[in-house]
Amino acid sequence: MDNLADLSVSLGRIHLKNPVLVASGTFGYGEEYQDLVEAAQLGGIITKAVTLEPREGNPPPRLAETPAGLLNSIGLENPGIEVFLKEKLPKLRKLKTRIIVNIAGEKKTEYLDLAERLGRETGIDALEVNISCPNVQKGGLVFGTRADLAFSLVKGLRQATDLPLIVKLTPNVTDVTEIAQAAKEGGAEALSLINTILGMAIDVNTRRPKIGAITGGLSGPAIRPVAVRMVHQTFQKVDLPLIGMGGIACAEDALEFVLAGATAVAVGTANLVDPTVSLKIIEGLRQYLKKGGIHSFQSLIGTLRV
Amino acid sequence: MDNLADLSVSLGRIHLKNPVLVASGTFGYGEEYQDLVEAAQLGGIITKAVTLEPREGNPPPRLAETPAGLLNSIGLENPGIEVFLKEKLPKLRKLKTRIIVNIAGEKKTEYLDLAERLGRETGIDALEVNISCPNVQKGGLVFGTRADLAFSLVKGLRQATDLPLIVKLTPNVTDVTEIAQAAKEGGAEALSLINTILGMAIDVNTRRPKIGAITGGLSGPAIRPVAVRMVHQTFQKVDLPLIGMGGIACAEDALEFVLAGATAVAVGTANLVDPTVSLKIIEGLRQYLKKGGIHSFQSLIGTLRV
Amino acid sequence: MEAERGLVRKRNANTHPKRCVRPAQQVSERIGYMYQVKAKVLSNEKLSEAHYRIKLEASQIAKAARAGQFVHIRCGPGYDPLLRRPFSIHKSRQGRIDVLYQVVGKGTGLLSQKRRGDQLDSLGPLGKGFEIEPAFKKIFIVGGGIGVAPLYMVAQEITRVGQGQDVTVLLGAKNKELILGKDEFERLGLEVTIATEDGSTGYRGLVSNLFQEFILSQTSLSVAVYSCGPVSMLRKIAELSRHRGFFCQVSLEQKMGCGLGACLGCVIRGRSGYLRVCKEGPVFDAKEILWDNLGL
Amino acid sequence: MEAERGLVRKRNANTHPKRCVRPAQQVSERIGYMYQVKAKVLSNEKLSEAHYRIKLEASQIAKAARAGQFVHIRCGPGYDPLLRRPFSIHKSRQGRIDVLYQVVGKGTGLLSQKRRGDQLDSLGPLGKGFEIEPAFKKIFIVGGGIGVAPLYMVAQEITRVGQGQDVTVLLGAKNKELILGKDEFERLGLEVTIATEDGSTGYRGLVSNLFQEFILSQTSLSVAVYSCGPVSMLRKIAELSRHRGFFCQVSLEQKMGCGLGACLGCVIRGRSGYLRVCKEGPVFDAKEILWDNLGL
Ligand SMILES: Cc1cc2nc3c(=O)[nH]c(=O)nc-3n(C[C@H](O)[C@H](O)[C@H](O)COP(=O)(O)OP(=O)(O)OC[C@H]3O[C@@H](n4cnc5c(N)ncnc54)[C@H](O)[C@@H]3O)c2cc1C
Ligand SMILES: Cc1cc2nc3c(=O)[nH]c(=O)nc-3n(C[C@H](O)[C@H](O)[C@H](O)COP(=O)(O)OP(=O)(O)OC[C@H]3O[C@@H](n4cnc5c(N)ncnc54)[C@H](O)[C@@H]3O)c2cc1C
Ligand SMILES: Cc1cc2nc3c(=O)[nH]c(=O)nc-3n(C[C@H](O)[C@H](O)[C@H](O)COP(=O)(O)O)c2cc1C
Ligand SMILES: Cc1cc2nc3c(=O)[nH]c(=O)nc-3n(C[C@H](O)[C@H](O)[C@H](O)COP(=O)(O)O)c2cc1C
Ligand code: FES
Ligand code: FES
Repeated sequence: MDNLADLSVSLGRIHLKNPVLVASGTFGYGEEYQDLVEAAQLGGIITKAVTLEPREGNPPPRLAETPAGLLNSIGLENPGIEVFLKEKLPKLRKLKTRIIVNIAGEKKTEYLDLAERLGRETGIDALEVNISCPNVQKGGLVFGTRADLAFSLVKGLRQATDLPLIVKLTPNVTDVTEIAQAAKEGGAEALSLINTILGMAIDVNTRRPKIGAITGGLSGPAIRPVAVRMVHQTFQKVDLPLIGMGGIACAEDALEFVLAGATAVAVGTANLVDPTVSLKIIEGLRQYLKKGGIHSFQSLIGTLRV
Repeated sequence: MDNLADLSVSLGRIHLKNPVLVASGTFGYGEEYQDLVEAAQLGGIITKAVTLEPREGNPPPRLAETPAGLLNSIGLENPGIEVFLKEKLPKLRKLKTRIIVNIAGEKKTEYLDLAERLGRETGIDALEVNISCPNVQKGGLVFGTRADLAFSLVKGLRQATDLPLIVKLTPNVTDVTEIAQAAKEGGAEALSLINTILGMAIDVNTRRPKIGAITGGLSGPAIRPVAVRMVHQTFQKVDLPLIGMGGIACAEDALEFVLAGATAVAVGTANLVDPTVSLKIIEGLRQYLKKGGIHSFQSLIGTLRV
Repeated sequence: MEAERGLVRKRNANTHPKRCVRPAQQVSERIGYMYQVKAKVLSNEKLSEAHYRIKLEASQIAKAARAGQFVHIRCGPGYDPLLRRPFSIHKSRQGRIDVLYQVVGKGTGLLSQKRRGDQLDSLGPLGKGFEIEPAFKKIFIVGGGIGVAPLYMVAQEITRVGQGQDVTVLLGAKNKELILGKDEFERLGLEVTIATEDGSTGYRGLVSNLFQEFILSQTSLSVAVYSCGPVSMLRKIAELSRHRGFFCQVSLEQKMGCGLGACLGCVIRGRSGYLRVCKEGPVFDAKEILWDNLGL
Repeated sequence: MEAERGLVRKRNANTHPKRCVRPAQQVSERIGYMYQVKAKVLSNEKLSEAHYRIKLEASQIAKAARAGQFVHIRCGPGYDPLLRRPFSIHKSRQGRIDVLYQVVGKGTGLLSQKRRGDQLDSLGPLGKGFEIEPAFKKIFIVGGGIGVAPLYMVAQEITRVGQGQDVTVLLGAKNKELILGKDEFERLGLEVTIATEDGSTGYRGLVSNLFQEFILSQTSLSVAVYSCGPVSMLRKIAELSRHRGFFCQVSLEQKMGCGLGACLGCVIRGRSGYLRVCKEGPVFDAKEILWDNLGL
């Protein structure tokens, strides 16, 4: 790493060598990109969501492109915690980067179960608690849209494991800072925002939804302004480190989030467009610091001039 | 007009010769486009918001482009109701199309006052009640994010005027159908959705927001999937005619809204990109009906196959 | 070149006559009339590292264009970039217009890839141009960088309507290679003085400083200044002009939406309130502008 | 052509060696290895009203490509369209690959505008290709429309590894003008039979019906069928093959995200659950597919 610029940051107890993570669901469990991206160069990997039971996910089509955006409805397809522990985690452990495991469930007990079991493993740096996935029929989303439920879920998780808890918020709410505050009070160590915005697209020839599950989550550059705004709002009201995400596709995009108050960023949809984009963003951040004569990345956080 | 296809629709008491309106704030008071668009060809014009007092609007820059989107923060600049009645309305009256006046305020009394005064005039076909503008410091937005306030505002307006009331909803809420239902119960005759999504963009070189007022409203193709989803949700739960808007830029886009449940559509940001786009959309709808052997546009509404 | 208005008319040919369709002769008489046309690219020439000249076939716009007005061009087919981009009309003659542009981002990047035969959806002429008053005895034309673009038509108009006024053209740029349009002014018989920041040719320094030196010796009170360039430069020119009581017009920029006065997106701060750059401008009387707090 | 991996390495040249950078000879040995390269456009030729052939310089991809694999190409510079577009590798040889494509929307529209010298960010080779088994006595290659694209390499591979099997190539299209690739198969010494829907040449009707007629007289049990085309056609071919006990592989399509198995976006329904078209496919054993409920 270039010694001139210090890109390292701390997200509560989680120390990252650089602030660029890959977002849940867009980087699998780290294997798929290995030909192109050396995981050790990333700040960390946030895994695809893991649930207690295996989930086969939602019916296809699962993707629909929209202007500068992507609708997805994967429906949390994953092999379940058993297989994750047996097959995925051992490989993740070997990657020389932070491993953040994204967990999701339909009931509180499922989340607690997951946290307990993952808490007993080595090689996991934090849990990202997905209380915001819009693609499951029941549960899931509701935690993310009600402060009381978010608080009690996070509080329960705080007791179930010692792992740092990153709570991932949904943008589909009137006031994201309210849920953010509740998550903090429940014991969150950091917040991820944002998950996808609920959206829909229709094929006007067949008159059918373009997504098998009818609605999907909107991600990609289209949603960046919404995500930056939510990071800005949350940074001003809630005293927790933030992971900013939503439409990041280049270093400038990442910097928008950092100036708005994010300590780290996660790159999601852009990985699908350009698998090496995360490495380019790290390099771009380095250049920005160099050009601006800024020695520590950490000093940039929340320095928006209003 | 082509006699083969009947494009006319009814929005409650408001009869439109075709379902394509131009959205508030993107078509001025009808004068600016007159060299290029003959108003008589449109389903109707929704005016720029009118407030009781003149408003000078928000500090520039007021626009920032984002991927497939536009952030704006005009801040309801308008000459106030006096000047509107004296200078704008007489010209609007001469246009052979429906005139829907968009009203906004900070306090309930302002809305009531506006409605009373506009109710006394001829040549106005309906009021669009903007309870959703994210660009005013106080008031405005709050009506659109709380069902109880929305209900009482609309109820008051219902008593203040006989004009058809179209309530324009904000997407910046957890559940848009809740506000929609409240507006219906208050006496709304139709609903417009959606207004802009609150967003933000930052110039990473100056470290300043790209919008003078820090945040702005996101519009344009980027938000279309969110708008279509909200129309779909509202159509399923609330029995009122809907005007769909948000990112419509061609006939297919308009049709997505119609299949999702919109009776009419409004074209906003796309007018700035292509001033004659509304005429092209009307023509495109006509072609779609012709191609599909569909005789009445009205029969398309809400015919999404799920 | 295919006019949108023509298109719209054709679709409705079988119905009653439309108000928005006016016979051609009426159109050309009407001041401030605008057109939306698919302008054919005649050429797109690279002039320097960053500058291009694009020539467009757009007869109605060319005919109606006045010095200082602009065209609003859709640079790409999709929604990214979404909005049109405004460009001053550099020249207009015989059914075509020239635009001088600098590649700074997505839109101008796409524009630079256009080739002969491509079509560009163009809206214009838009905005209020320069007021060319033949009454002034002495005229300064001051351009900085790409700001030279709208000034050629000013010079052209002055030499056409003027009565042999004394016209001084001052052009500034970072360096020699980036000086634009010198020859064109000279072909009008005007003398051009150059300022470069690096001194690679002409005066070493900013063109606003060069202007300051020129007006030192200026005794006439009947002076008009027409200027376009970076805001810092215009501000300096405006201040110097105000001090000396010169009539001074400047062409300003702001992020633009509709380009035709409807969206209220393009305002800057003027003494009398917010002013739309696309409608009250882009050319303003320098005295009208609140330079301290423009909102750019 | 500039490999991304090379780029990434260069940036870190002054640090410890990276695991993701492997020496070239290792790379070429590694099955299933993929590359991200800036492929230079060598030519982009219009073949019919709707079809084009683009030739790309992409040596690593060309070397690693197997019949039925695809490349994932970024067709435009901005975010609209956002995603890459998948295309079968039609040919690969001497450092270059050919893609046959049909213009159907934004991405392919942009692709059709590319010219010699342009660069295309390309990812490949991706996916699981056809299993070419020299053991079969009789081989059918059945392509519908643009579906012919991946089949040329199948034929090439069979003629290379095969022991003089009887190979029948059946190609279908709407009409004579839209028949693609006939000559290429013939140059491999194979006989090609054509079906057109309008009967403008060859058999009048669907290529799946032509296939049905061909297999009527087929007595061998050692038959392999390789097919690509519209789903309705593939389904028919699959059913006929299942009936007759033929080994049948088909190349399927689905909306694609990452193209490399990470996003789980491109699934279709298979008998054993959802299958990723980009990873378990795009070539599937026809028996694995739930044709009734594919999810397209
Ligand atoms: C009335 C008017 C006349 C103009 N005439 C010319 C001309 O003759 N030649 C020329 O080269 N340029 C001219 N400009 C500026 C030109 O419009 C911008 O350079 C262009 O819009 C940038 O587009 P982009 O997509 O390449 O850049 P972007 O990617 O949008 O942005 C790149 C940079 O350009 C700035 N910018 C973007 N849009 C505008 C805008 N509408 N106005 C001002 N700055 C902007 C951004 O802040 C950013 O710093 C004029 C602007 C106006 C308002
Ligand atoms: C493995 C694979 C190999 C392919 N090989 C070829 C090939 O060799 N030649 C060729 O011409 N085409 C091929 N296709 C199809 C090609 O990818 C699509 O035609 C292309 O993505 C359309 O992009 P567009 O932007 O032009 O169209 P869009 O504007 O995105 O859409 C236009 C139409 O194409 C359909 N479409 C869009 N994206 C896809 C997609 N990823 N897969 C399938 N359909 C889509 C849409 O539903 C719509 O009907 C292949 C697809 C796959 C999955
Ligand atoms: C294909 C896909 C799958 C995703 N899966 C998950 C998931 O399993 N868990 C989760 O918390 N977020 C998931 N997300 C959301 C992303 O992690 C991210 O929050 C969101 O996409 C916004 O970032 P982006 O615009 O950079 O993609 C997924 C997003 C995409 C596009
Ligand atoms: C420049 C601009 C000004 C607007 N002004 C108003 C307004 O005065 N009142 C209002 O209700 N909506 C206003 N809107 C919102 C639009 O009417 C519309 O609801 C929104 O932009 C979504 O549609 P679109 O994506 O087609 O633009 C404005 C939008 C824009 C872009
Ligand atoms: S750009 Fe719309 S008013 Fe000037
Ligand atoms: S496209 Fe991402 S898994 Fe296939």
